[in-house]
Amino acid sequence: ADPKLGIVYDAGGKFDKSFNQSAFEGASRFQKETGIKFIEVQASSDTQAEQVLRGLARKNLDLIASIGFAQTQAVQKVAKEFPKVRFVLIDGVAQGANVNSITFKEEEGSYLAGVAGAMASKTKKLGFIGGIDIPLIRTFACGYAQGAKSVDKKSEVIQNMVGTTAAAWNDPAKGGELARSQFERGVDVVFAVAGGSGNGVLQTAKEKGKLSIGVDSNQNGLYPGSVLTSMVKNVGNAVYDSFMQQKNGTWQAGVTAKGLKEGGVDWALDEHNRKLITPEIEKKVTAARKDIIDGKVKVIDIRTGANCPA
Amino acid sequence: MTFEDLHIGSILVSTVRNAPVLIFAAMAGLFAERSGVIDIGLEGKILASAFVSAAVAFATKNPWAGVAAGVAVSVVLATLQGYVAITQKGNQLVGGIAINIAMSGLTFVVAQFFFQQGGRTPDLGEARLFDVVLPGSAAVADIPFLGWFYTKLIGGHSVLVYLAFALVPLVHWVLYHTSFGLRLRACGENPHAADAAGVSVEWTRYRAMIIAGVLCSFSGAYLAIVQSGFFLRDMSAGAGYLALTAMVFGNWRPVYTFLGCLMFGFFGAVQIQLEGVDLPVIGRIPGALIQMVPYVVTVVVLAGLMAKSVAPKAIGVPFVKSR
Amino acid sequence: MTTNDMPRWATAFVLPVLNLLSALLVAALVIHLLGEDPVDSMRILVNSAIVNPEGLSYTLFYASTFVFTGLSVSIAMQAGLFNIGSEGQMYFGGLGLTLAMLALDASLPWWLLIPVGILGAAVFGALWAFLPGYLQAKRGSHIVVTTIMFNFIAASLMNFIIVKYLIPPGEQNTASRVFSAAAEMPRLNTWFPVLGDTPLNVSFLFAIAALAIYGVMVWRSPWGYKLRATGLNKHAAHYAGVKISGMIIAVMAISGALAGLGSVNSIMGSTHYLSLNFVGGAGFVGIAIALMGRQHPVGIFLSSVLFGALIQGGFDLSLEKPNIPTETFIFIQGLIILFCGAMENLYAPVIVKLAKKG
Amino acid sequence: MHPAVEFRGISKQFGAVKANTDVSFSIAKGAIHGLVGENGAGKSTLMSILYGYYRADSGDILLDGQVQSIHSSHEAIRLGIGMVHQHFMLVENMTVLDNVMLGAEGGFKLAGQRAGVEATLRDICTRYRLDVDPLATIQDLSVGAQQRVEILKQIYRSANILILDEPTAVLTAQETESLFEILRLFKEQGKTIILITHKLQEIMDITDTVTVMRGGKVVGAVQTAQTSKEELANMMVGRPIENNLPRAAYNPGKPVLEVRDLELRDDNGVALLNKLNFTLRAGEIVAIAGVSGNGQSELMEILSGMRLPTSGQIDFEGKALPFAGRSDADGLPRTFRELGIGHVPEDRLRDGVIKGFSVMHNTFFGHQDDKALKNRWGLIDFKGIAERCAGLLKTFDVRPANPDLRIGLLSGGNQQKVVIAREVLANPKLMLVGQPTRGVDIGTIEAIHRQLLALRDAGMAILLVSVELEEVRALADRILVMCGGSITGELKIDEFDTTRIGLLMGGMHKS
Ligand SMILES: Nc1ncnc2c1ncn2[C@@H]1O[C@H](COP(=O)(O)OP(=O)(O)OP(=O)(O)O)[C@@H](O)[C@H]1O
Ligand SMILES: Nc1ncnc2c1ncn2[C@@H]1O[C@H](COP(=O)(O)OP(=O)(O)OP(=O)(O)O)[C@@H](O)[C@H]1O
Ligand SMILES: [Mg+2]
Ligand SMILES: [Mg+2]
Repeated sequence: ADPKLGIVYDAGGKFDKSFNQSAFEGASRFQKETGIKFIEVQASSDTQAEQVLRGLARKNLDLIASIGFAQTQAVQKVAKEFPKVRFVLIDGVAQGANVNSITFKEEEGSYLAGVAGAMASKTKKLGFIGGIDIPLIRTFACGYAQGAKSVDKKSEVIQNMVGTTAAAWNDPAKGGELARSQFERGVDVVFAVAGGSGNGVLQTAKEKGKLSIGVDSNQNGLYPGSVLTSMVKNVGNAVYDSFMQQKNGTWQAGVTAKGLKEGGVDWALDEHNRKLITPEIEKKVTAARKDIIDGKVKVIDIRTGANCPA
Repeated sequence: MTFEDLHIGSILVSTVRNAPVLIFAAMAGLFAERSGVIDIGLEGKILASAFVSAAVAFATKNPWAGVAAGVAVSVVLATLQGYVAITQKGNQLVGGIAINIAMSGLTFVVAQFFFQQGGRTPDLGEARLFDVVLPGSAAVADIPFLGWFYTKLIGGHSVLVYLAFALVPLVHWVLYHTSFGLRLRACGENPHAADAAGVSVEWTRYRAMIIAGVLCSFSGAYLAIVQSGFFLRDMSAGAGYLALTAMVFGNWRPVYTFLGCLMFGFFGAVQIQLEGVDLPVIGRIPGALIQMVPYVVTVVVLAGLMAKSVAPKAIGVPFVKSR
Repeated sequence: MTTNDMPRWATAFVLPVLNLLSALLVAALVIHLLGEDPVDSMRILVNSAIVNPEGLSYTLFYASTFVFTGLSVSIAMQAGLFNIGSEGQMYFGGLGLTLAMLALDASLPWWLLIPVGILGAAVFGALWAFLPGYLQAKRGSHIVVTTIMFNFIAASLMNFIIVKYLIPPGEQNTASRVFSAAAEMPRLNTWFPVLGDTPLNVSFLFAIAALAIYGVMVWRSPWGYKLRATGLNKHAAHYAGVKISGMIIAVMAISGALAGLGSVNSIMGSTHYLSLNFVGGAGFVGIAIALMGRQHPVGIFLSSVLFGALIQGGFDLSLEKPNIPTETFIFIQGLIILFCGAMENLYAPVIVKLAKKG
Repeated sequence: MHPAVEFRGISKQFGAVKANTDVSFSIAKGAIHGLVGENGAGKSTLMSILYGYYRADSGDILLDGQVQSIHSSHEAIRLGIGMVHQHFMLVENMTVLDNVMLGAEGGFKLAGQRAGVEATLRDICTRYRLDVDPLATIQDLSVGAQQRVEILKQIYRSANILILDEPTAVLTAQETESLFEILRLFKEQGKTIILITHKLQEIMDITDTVTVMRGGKVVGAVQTAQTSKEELANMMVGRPIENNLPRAAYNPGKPVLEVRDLELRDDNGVALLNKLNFTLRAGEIVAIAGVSGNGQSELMEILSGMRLPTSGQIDFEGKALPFAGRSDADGLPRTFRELGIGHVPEDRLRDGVIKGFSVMHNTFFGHQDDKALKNRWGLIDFKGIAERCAGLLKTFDVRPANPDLRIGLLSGGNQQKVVIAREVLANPKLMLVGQPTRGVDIGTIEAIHRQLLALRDAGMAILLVSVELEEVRALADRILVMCGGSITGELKIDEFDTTRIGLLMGGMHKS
């Protein structure tokens, strides 16, 4: 029989223009290709996450994909209660023989964004705008800075966070304002990792004739000619793959960290930014990409407790 | 650290751009509250008008149609609030909060229904309101200071920004130098006195609410079709409450309220600049703590410098001709 | 036209029911416009929030937190203070609780640990409200403004503290570590298995007790008498010998403590760790509950349950009817507050007429 | 000629209270018509109906022979009716000028008008000898001046029918006299005036005709010239009023209150009280006479603990009152009350009662911490209080004797009875009494006076502040006159001399 599949988004919801949406797209692609349906739910609070997971587990689903680190504890707990149900946790690490935790090496993708940004920048001042100051976002920032410094030691990364509450992911006006202020400080390429607020950043960059870098999904097409590239985080692929594995019986528990090598993250080059990516930039980024995959360059992940070298 | 690092210029420009959301809403609140109706529903009206302006601007590809639709919706909400406060003599705080909560939900639901983008409208693109370039900008652009002053600080903003700043003297004039303003203030201070003088308290308050609706809608329109270029759920992000704060801070007086709005705008801008900068002595302040700056400053200023704020006396009390 | 002209049963029962029905009617219209069947939706909603024991249990779980935040706003309102800061106070209360747990959950037995956690939550909540109270009493800073500011400040501060100090090394989730089992509030399903595997816990009983204590303190104790006098007329309260500034500071501290206690249910009763934004608007819901419940214990309880039911039922409904997003219930909350809280006398004239005829 | 105003069968009911029942009478053009009656007789209600404030349940109002339906004050004003309310209808933080213009503006823009109106006002002030600065802010004005602003408003609007609801309750004799001067001027101009007052002497002095109301009904209508105070009083109350109440011989006991060099300065250092010295003994009533606003209120506030003095010494029963070392008076009134100082505040609505509480809840206001009122759980003993309240309502004849009514719905006189009863019941050693009969009808005045005298006879020390010389004369054993924050003179009751007191009140000569 077809596997029974479920997906649980976190508070951001499936249209967050970020990893939830990406997960949704991955699941939809799976449905389209296989015709197998999936149940989807949004959990607005940690308590609800537990409630939802338990509710789905009781329905004897075969596999439940939990999107977002906020569900870590809930997955861990419910997985223990329902050893027969399989769980995929995106962005967090939960223990359990029936859990596959998938994390991403955001630092690696961000590194490429940093390389591209530093190459494209005339002022050698790069901007980074994050949603909230949390480890995940800092990981992006640090990888980005490492990439930029690898191109030019003197390049500078100016960082701003939008806010401290959930509203920070939905505040495009503030995002735009932050971008403006960075531009006035000489920044000419800005990397936005701020959910909906990032739209304000991209938009302002377009208005001011500066370059921006998108995140999570390929945002190059949002403002063609202004979005330098996007740091794509293939949450959708991860969900798609998990569903596929379940279908094919190849699913395995464990912890998977998906970097450039595993296709978890990457940079985006398409018709929208083709003109912006000069052959030099492309050469440099491709080289960096290869170095990382080959292990010649190690990008520091600050989540391991390391200090950011850049 | 040098003076240049502080980017005073960019802070000032940013202040000018940040303030209108608060100015429109605070002036709206001022009308409502000086007439005696507590307007804690600013947030909901901003949100509703932001959504409607964005949606209509998108649908018609005309930002002004968006602004007009925003005005209409905000006025409807303000009138509803007025109906609760004035005719029903209900609790004004409840009425306002109800509108805030209802709009937070409804804007999402409707946006989702029409656009299927998670409570977001599509990008407005050409339907946004664009910035005004003052005549002669190109000529002076390269002159030091003057160029910046004329093209960036004074010029280069949306029409709504100019409207916001022009509103302050206008509100002051209406409030203090017209018969409507006199009646309005009397209704907020002592509605019984106004009533005894032959002034219709209810009608005066309704008019105040309608004006509040109109002004508040500009705040939402500015947010959606000027600053962001689309609508996003809960995008007002507390601006209504902040505007209310500026108004209390300004002791319910237009010019001081305006200064309060500028202060929030200013410290918001300073906070952006401070992030990641090494300050002398203190060093680098963590980003999360820098976010507190505007709020801490407000508390300190309120506690330290301001005299006790005096609200209009009859505020929040339904007018009942009875002892 | 006043409610004075009406029989008591009308004001206490008929009006609220009519108002609730009106709100639901508007809600039904919206659901209909969204392309779903309102009657069926309502059935699912009621079923999953009230009828089904597990759903009811979740409803009461959410209500437990709301009772505390509702009480927090209510008691301040009795003194004429509009405390918008319950959100931040609950947030900070959660910090107090968590610090106590992180320090002691390995060494203390549950019967000591839980009271210590409760105390930590109350003290930190009180502290966060004390400052605005003090500034209002001594410096005349408007409580509405300062509490709003303190919400923002709490958010920033908590963000800083959690990210910098509380996230265990190597973890992604912006949350503290999970407490030991000793720190778990006993769940009611231990005694009533019918409730199913739900987080409804002893906090619910505490919430009921808090309502009772609140009722007695406010309406039966000399302190409550002075409290209400202060709220109604400060000049007269001063004449009556009330220490106004002391009263303001005290009631704000109590208000903050109550908000802080709200975190006990959410953290010790459910998640067992402190996470970023765990309050999730419960403090603001408290404002709505206090206003709708008219600061009366029974009213607070009923509104809390109503809001809990909307969260639980709405959640289940959105599972079954994908066209009805959960946000619809935020809208319905607003409608209910509008009709039941602000337009409470909408039907009074009609009732009075009918009562006169009949 | 038609009468200026005619009431035909006016009835008005509030809930169960019949405020007006079939009221009919008329007022001739150019007359000054008095309207008297007990508290709650329905006078203000009737006038509120005339002014469009309430709608009558039934009945008609005729102006100049025409039936008019007056459904708002706006309408009333349009018909030439002006009203000076019992409680002033002024916006406190606005200027006199703005208050006068409110509702009678000449156009949307005020800028051009203000100067013109100001000139008009100054002109009116000289013509009517009204001492008001059009640019002064209301809250800075004395009560008398605020009253003049109300009059000014009516003159400015050239009202033809002027209703004055207890305009003299807060005025001094001189102020009353100048008000009457203006009313006479109005009369000469052919205006019609309706005057409500509880002071029958004023009725005799100025009115042409009088209507007496009781329990919402008209019980008499007479020509002033053909009646007397006694007859009016009899009609109002239904029994004769005793003017000279009996009292025991003056036999003062130990000093209860000794005030030495008491000084109070405001934040700007301006002296509000100047080196006050006096003693009050058990079993005597000392009255402080003076135009209001000369420091009496401040003195009472200090003695009751509501305010801290700047310097000086106050001994109560030989011990210093605990002012020392305090930065504010927070909570001090409770200490004073526990020491045995009772206080009937002069502004009962501001200080004395909580309008939103029931009558019963107000009967222990200020005494909520008394041990006797608590049960063994430390909670308020509502059972005991209900009994106590029932007794109190009966003894002090509070009407209606309904303990659950919000006190705000009681008439002023009855509110006052509750306050006095409450303070009396605590049996203090010293009673501070401020303006005990302001706005109170003659029957109730008599009852209150009897009560105070009985307390004195029983050995209580009473400090009375009153602007009514009649009251001072009826109650006091000794009289202190205050002016400008100083005591300008002291008289024994047998030296009572209106002229001399008047001079002292004006600060004319120091004895
Ligand atoms: N111990 C209590 N617990 C819960 N509710 C109470 C309690 N005591 C009184 N109430 C309710 O509180 C409200 C007010 O109480 P109460 O009747 O004692 O005061 P009141 O006389 O109406 O005075 P006020 O108008 O100041 O409230 C009433 O609705 C009553 O039902
Ligand atoms: N709005 C009201 N609601 C309920 N009862 C009222 C209202 N206004 C007046 N009353 C009652 O109607 C009666 C008449 O009141 P009114 O104020 O007319 O008396 P009055 O003759 O002016 O008394 P006073 O001499 O004390 O001013 C009183 O019993 C009063 O309590
Ligand atoms: Mg009266
Ligand atoms: Mg009662």
